[in-house]
Amino acid sequence: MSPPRAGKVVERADVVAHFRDGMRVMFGGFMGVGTPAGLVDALMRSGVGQLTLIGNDTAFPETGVGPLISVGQAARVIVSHIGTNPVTGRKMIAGELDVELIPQGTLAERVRCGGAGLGGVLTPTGVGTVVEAGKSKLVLDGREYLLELPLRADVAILKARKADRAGNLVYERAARNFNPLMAMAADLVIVEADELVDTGDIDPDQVMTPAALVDLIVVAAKE
Amino acid sequence: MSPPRAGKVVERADVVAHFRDGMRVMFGGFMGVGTPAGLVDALMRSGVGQLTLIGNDTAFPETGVGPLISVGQAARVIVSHIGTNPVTGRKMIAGELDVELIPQGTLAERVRCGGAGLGGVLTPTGVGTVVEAGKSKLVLDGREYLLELPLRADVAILKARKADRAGNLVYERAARNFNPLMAMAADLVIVEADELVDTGDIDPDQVMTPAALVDLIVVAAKE
Amino acid sequence: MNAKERIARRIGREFRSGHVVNLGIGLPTLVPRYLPEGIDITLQSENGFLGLGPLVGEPRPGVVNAGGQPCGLISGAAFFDSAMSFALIRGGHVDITVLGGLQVDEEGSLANWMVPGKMVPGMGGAMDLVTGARKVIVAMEHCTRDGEPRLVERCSLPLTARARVSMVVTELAVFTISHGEFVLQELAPDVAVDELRRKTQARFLVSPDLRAMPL
Amino acid sequence: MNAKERIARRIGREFRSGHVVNLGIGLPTLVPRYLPEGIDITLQSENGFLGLGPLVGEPRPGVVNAGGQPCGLISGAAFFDSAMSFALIRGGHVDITVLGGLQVDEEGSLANWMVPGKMVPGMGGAMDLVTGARKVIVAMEHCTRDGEPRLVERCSLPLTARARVSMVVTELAVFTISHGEFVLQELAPDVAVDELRRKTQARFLVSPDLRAMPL
Repeated sequence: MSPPRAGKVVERADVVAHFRDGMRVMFGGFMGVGTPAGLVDALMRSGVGQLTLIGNDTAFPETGVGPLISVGQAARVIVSHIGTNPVTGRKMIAGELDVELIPQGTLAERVRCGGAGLGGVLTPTGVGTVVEAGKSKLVLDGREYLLELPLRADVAILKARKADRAGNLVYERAARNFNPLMAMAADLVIVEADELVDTGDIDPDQVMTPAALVDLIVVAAKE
Repeated sequence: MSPPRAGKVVERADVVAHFRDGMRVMFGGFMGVGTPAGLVDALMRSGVGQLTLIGNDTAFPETGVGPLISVGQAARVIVSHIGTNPVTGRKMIAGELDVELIPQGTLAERVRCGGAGLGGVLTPTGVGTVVEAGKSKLVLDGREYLLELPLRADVAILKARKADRAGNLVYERAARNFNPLMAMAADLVIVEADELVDTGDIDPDQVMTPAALVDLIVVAAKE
Repeated sequence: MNAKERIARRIGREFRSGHVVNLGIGLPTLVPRYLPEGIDITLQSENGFLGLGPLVGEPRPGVVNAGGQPCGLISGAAFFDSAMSFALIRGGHVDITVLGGLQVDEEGSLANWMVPGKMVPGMGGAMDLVTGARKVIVAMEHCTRDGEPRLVERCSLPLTARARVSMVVTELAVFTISHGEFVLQELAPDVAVDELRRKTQARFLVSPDLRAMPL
Repeated sequence: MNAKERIARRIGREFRSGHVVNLGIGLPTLVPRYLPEGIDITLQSENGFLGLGPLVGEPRPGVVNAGGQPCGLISGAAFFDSAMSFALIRGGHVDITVLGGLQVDEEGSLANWMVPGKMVPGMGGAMDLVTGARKVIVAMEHCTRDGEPRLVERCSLPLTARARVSMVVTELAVFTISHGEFVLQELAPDVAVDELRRKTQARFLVSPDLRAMPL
């Protein structure tokens, strides 16, 4: 259930009240492209800590979710890649940040399972590698698979090109990436949209995330 | 790998050469909406028999894949529903047609697994029902799930609103349904499009099935 | 007011604005006609969209409900494929589903998709809906045409899903189900509890807050 | 012609028109520069699209490659989400992937994502690519900067995927791998087999059809 439509569009300052210490936060984006900079900023202003960040990568120290890691608000990241952000690596080695690495396709499927009510998925990715550790392995038709389990979060912060007032979303080019999957997999879904349009202005065939999944909409600050 | 782009657009008569007795055929559509009538017709003209039809439902005797069942070309159907086509029921009772019923969401996931290189998926749907028969059951976090396995086909016949010459597809309204999933899960993918446009005429954000998945394109006959 | 209208009207009172609702074929499709004033819900259609509305004007290509019939769209509707449609259903994104029933039992199990030897239409999306929707309401007449009770101790017909029904609304009464027991919450004004017990094979508790079913 | 160009040029000959190809970062991204005349491939980018092309003119919003750098699009490109991107990769819809390597062993296993204690960037999409692409080509210089062989009997570094590499192209030679054995298929004109054996820790067979590696 989402709040009534009229109430979804809020000021950026209003979302801060939804953040808590220790939350699991899913963030859209790939190297920061498709990550909502304004909502990352809101998380920083909120001052909450001990966050678990779930997304593709930790981008760069100054982009994507990088700043949250730089200032020490994250206790844990669940990502496929940290190589572009040396701060993540340094904090990991210093024992200040727990890093769980997941193959990118497996991360996508685990988030999808979390949003789709599935108990898990069997993937061949990671068989025979360190990714196997602690996981069930099944053999089907002579091929080995790992059982990968669902991932969910308390809140998802997403970036859209366009939102209508009801919450229907359109993403732009490669900024789509994990955003539509995470819209399904979090208890509270907050979107930062570059443009807000009236409900009905987006063709129903072109909606990439339906309004029913979106709880709060913030319009991005003009650059 | 797809044939070179220039070669994808063919006449309806040309697809007949690809049909064989005993093929597994996936068909898009829901009660016939989103089923390519011209490609069903081509299958009928080909005269091939002993087909396994995989799709949502057997529609009505005169629509969707109904005609293929009426004339006896199908030996088996794997669907979620046969209630709207009394011919399916009669042939099933007479022992002329093997019917495998699958919950609709499970059918969608099984086709998706087949196209996505996944070994299977765990779903709570069907637990405690006849759907359990012959399936592995896993308990995770105290909840029971059935392990559902991938489905693939030799050929998929799809219906699109629009195709470009490279094979990028756009579906219309609820005629989308299983079509994009099946485009991933068959060795040969044949599309019937209402309209053919030049490559580049569809905005890359609005493509619903990318060209690389499509082998052959037939333009639908005008009504 | 006939039995079906009575049931549909009562179920309409369960909805809140913002609810995402999937309605089964038959009786459940009557519910939107009886929504209380000011309640704004979104209907999901398992053939792949949110924002189902009544047909207005001419049918449009591909705009059909899950029964294959032409329908309309509300402003802000959105289409998607079948995997997404059932991800929404199974993933708990549908707040309420209302379905017809053949039998409901004390455990909250529902049978509504087949009668062996008679009716084998296939489960379609029903098993996913009953398994995945946050709240499952069964809308059915209290007894069969032959007077057989439909609220039973244990379903004799093949199940659609086990232990997922949370509410049953008939023309005589409203029951909730929790911890393996039917609890009578509301009784129609023209019905006595004794009569209800005769027409109900299942055992049921009477809520200490028993109310009159609003008609 | 330097080592990298030699490798990229040779790999370009593996492509046929219509192939869907994913190129890893580094050396593999050079391959499209050396495609033979008339060969028309489609590049997949794991951040969510098909139809990657060189940047022409100004960068456009969201049009970036998997390294986060601005890029271009070919006519007929298509964008999708990350689940679809990896469904394509894992599902066998990518005909060829070309990746850099740290080590490849006789079983066809590849190590290219981490060096314990030194480099732990994360596997990103590499494990899915090596597991799912129909043909896996490893493009690497034959030895490390310190002269250590990279074709080894058994990888000592953590694996990216087991037994999935089908071809290795270095500046010295082209090997295929089948049934747990490297087979030398082509040798650069300036290299003798003896020299190659000294620089290769793995055992390898010499194909009866051994050819000169085209430069």
